[in-house]
Amino acid sequence: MLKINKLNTYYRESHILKDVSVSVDRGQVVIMLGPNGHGKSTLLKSICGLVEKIDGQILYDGQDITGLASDKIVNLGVTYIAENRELFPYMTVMENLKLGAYSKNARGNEKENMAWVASLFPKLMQRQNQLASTMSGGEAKMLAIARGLMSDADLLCIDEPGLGLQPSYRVEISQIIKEISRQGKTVFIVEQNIPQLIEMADKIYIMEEGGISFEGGKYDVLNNEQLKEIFLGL
Amino acid sequence: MRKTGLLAIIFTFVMLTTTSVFAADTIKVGVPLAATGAYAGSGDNYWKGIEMAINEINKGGGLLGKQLEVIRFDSQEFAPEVVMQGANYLCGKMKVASVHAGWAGWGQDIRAYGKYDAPFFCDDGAMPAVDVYKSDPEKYYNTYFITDTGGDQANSMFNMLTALPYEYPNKKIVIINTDDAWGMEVGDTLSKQFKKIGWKVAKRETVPYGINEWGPILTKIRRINPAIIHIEIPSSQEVITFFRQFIKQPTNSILSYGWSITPLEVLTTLGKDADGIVGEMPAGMPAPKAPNAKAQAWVDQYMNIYKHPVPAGSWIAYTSVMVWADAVKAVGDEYDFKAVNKHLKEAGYDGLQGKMKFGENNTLHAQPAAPIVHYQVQDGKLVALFTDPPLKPYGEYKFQMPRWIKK
Amino acid sequence: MSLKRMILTLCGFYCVMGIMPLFFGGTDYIMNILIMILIWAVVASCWDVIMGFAGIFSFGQVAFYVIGAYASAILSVSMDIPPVFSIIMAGVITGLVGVLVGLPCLRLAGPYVALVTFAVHMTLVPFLRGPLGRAIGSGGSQGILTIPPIKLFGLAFSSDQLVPFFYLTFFLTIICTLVLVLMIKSYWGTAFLALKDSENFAASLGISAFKYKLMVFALTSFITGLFGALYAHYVGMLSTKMLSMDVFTILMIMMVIGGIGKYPGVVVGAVITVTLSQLLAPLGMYRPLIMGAIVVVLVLFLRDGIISPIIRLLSPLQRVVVEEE
Amino acid sequence: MFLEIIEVFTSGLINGSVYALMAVGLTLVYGVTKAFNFAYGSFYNLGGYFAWVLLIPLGVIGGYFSVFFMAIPFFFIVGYLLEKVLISPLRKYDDWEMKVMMLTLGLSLFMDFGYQAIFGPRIKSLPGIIEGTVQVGEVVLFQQDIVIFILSLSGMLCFWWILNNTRTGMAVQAVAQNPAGAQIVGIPKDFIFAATFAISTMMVGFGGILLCQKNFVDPMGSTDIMIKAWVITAFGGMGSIRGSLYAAFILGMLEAFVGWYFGMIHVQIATLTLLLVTLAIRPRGLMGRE
Repeated sequence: MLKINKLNTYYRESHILKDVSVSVDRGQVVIMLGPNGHGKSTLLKSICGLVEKIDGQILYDGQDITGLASDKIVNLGVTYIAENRELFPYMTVMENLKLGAYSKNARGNEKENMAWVASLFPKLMQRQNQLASTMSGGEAKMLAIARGLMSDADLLCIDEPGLGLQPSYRVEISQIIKEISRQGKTVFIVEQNIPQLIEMADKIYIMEEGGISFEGGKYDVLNNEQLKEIFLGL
Repeated sequence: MRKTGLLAIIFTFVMLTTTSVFAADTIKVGVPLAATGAYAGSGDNYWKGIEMAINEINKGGGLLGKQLEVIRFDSQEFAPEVVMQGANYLCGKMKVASVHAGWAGWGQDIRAYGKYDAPFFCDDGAMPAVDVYKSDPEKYYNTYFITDTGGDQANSMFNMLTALPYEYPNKKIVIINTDDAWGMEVGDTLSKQFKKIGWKVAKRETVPYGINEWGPILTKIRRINPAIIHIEIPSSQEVITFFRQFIKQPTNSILSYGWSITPLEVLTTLGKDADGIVGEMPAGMPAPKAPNAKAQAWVDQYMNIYKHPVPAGSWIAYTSVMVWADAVKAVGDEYDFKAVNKHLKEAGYDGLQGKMKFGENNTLHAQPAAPIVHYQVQDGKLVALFTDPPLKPYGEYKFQMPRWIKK
Repeated sequence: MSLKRMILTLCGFYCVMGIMPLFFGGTDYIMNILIMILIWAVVASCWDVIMGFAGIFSFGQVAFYVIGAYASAILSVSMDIPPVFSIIMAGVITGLVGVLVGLPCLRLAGPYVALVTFAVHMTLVPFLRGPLGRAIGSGGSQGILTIPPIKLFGLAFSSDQLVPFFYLTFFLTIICTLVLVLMIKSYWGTAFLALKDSENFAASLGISAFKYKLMVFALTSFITGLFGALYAHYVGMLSTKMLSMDVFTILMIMMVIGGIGKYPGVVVGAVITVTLSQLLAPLGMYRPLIMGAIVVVLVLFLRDGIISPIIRLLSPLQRVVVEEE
Repeated sequence: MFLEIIEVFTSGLINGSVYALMAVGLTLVYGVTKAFNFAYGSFYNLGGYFAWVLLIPLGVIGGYFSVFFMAIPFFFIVGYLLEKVLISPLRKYDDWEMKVMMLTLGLSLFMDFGYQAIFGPRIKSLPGIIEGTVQVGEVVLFQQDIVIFILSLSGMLCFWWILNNTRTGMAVQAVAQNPAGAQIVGIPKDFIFAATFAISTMMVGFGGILLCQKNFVDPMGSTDIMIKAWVITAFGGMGSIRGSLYAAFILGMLEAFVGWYFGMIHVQIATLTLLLVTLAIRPRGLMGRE
């Protein structure tokens, strides 16, 4: 479904991603691990057209989407859910969700998606008229995920959903991701604070210094004491 | 990098020095006028008069057998530096034989052109400019003011207003003037004169340029209901919007627009609506009929070329070129500045309206041959009611009661 | 640009400027341009330091210049203070005004700073023309027409004698340029650059944005006021017309041509702009039209002003010159 | 006295509606694209000249109705192209905000003197949309003022409605609040930037047509308009449309009452003092937010 060949990205003078190759199959949950600041977020952003200088090839469903504008990529069914949420602060929860369904392919299914999101996030629905800027960190994160789901995407690129959250929220997030995956969506996720997610993973990558240093199944990681200790803190 | 700067400088100075043209068979005449900015309209009026004079001289075989060549300079909005640049460019670099300006910087111009000797004709019409001249008449001997100062013009306005065949219902006047030298001078003089004869200056307001919403001022005026409202804003927009807003709920007042009646747009925009407003023009041409056939021919020619009535400044700017040409002809050498200036100062000139002469402070004071003309708008045109000095009714034209005054 | 290179460049430039009167001393028109180049080069440099190095969107440069000019004119005309002292006092007054303006500005950002500083510019017109201005001796709308020349060692410096005035300006220009260069290249300058890059980052280094920005405002407005005063005594007359948009835009064009924050590019910008403006003056309304077009094209196509492409263009030439030497 | 106050109040109301019209476009473009358009006043004048060319030399059929009808596509296209050609290439620079200011300043110089070169330096007057007066009690009003008041207010309400109730309007707001977030949900940011610029150009062009027929088309008047609009937007809080509306009416009233009570000469100082005091207390203006 998603195939990345030798991707390089640059920010100002620095070379961030170096010859990164990744592949994600339909319906999979793929997890990317690695130390902070080594380019995991950049990879997700590159996929979604949010990074300007890129070099290499990104294929989505066989179509080359390298360097395509972000709105076109969203339209194809790839959505990024940002680590720092990127909500619209002076809009209500409901308005944020509606804007999540801005892209053309999502508009037709807005009602179904809204119902689905409502079932997944009952708490958000109770607060649908609250301004996004007044929400707590955990709620805002939920809203960011919910808004991402509204885009009717097939591939969700989720960036550190559990970062800085209380354990209870992390559990909730892992359950939600399980549910998303069960719906047939493909999930490419950067996350290392939620051990439960590893259990779901079909494939695991580890990124260090802008390059892929490890690729394998979840048991490869779970059985490797060293990796387990470094990246999962177990 | 060092070389860059050096090359840039060399390049620019080669450009600067080579642009001066050394053509010997023409006489260069400098014309620093506002071609852009807020005063461009008045600059255009002066320019038309000057252009007409130059073309006339050139068609008649030139001056001393040489054609006149005009060198224009845009004095923009008369920033001190620009005024000085103009003088340095025209007199210093282009070596013009005379400079014909209109509004030129209210005193700054006297200093800038006083450094040179070429005759400098300007229409500053304000006391501060004359004061600069008076500070060193020797140095500024080449300066000629082609109209009277604001104070003298205001005295004439006062005389006209009191001579109108009209019984004022009360003795209250409202004066609105701009915050520049001209407006203040006229406002001060008028208020002094009216107070002297026992009138009350019920409101004196100094306003900046650019006002289009007169509601607050008109509200006060309506309460006062003065016998005269005098507006002195030498710009067309403000006086037009004032009239439009005044007329929707008028008071029983004579509207005296002073110099502000003269900008071209006032009448072309308001047309017959403006009937009844009075105003004046210094060194003006009485209308609709000129005082003599020669003058009438000139007016007809002007209207033919420019397709509009003669605005303030055109005639006197035309005359200033003619006065200078006359002096050059008498002296026989356009660069003998001493002699040309002496001739200008001492000999008179036989203009379209008669014999005229520069008087005290090199000023062309109002005189029968260059009178202050007081008009009233009648049927959408300026109609001369009086000429001054001496203040006397002009021709058979009669004052008409403004339509908004209710008996 | 390294300190050495910067100083060498400026040295070269001012050496050439310094010998110009030998060739053009007799031509008032060109001497006037040369003097204006010197004055504008410093005023524009100050603006470059504020905008380019300190990263403050100040639009008050012309206002400071006019404040300096008026201050010195009023002091010397109304209070009979010898111009030599009034010029320095004008600089100090402008510096103080700079601090006063800087204080509220430092809490603001972007177009707000531009607006507040420009508001100072806008209030100056009604202030100087109105009763308050007349009370302190601004001469109202007609301005001040009789500003005395600067008298020093028995010599009078004014627009009547251009060559001596040129060298007086030249002397002050050199001093102020040195001060600016030292500021840019000192710890201060480094601090400005850090501030411009990231205020948070600089704060973490212990650089107080507030203190430094205020110091920039004070120093640059002092120098600007000083040159404004010099200008007042040079032309001998002042009016509020100095605050027209034209002067403002011309100054802005110097920076665009020279490149913002590319000191000493702005000095070359001043040379080109003043000359161009003078050359185009006979064209009337086409002058500002062309100037406007130049700004649009330069901003669009030359990100660092005209300097770097000129260097690139001239580098083969330079090599030839060097080889011949 | 009471009648006088009513009259001054109406004058302030008219001022306010005019200012609101001028300011909303500027604040919108700043709020959404963070680009400050210094050529704003020149587009106001473009509106005036547009109407003049159509009405006087061309004598278009339908008068102001056709003028407005043609102005919509004209100004939209002009604004859109302007953003695409001149503004958006600058976005890649770090100091693009400063560059945009300088470029638009140059553009305004170019446009203002371009008008003078084409149409001459003299002012032009337009025929009134409607002539005549209406008497309400003791107060006499121009029908023209009423038309301006109604059109500008309804135009703005309509615009407000579009902004809050349509998908595109919401997208515009989204870009204003969080450009990165907008990109994530698939809003074409560049298009929204250009479209916003186009809409703002359209609004100021409309303002130019409406106000120039009341006053004049003055080639040099653009700086005053720009400064006025700038002061209002900063006072109200840049980017806040509601803020500019309040600011426009507050300043309109201030102008009318200061002019009436203290004299017109004090208006500008009063306005700027109010602005400076407001910014000292609230650095982002009345309704501005971080």
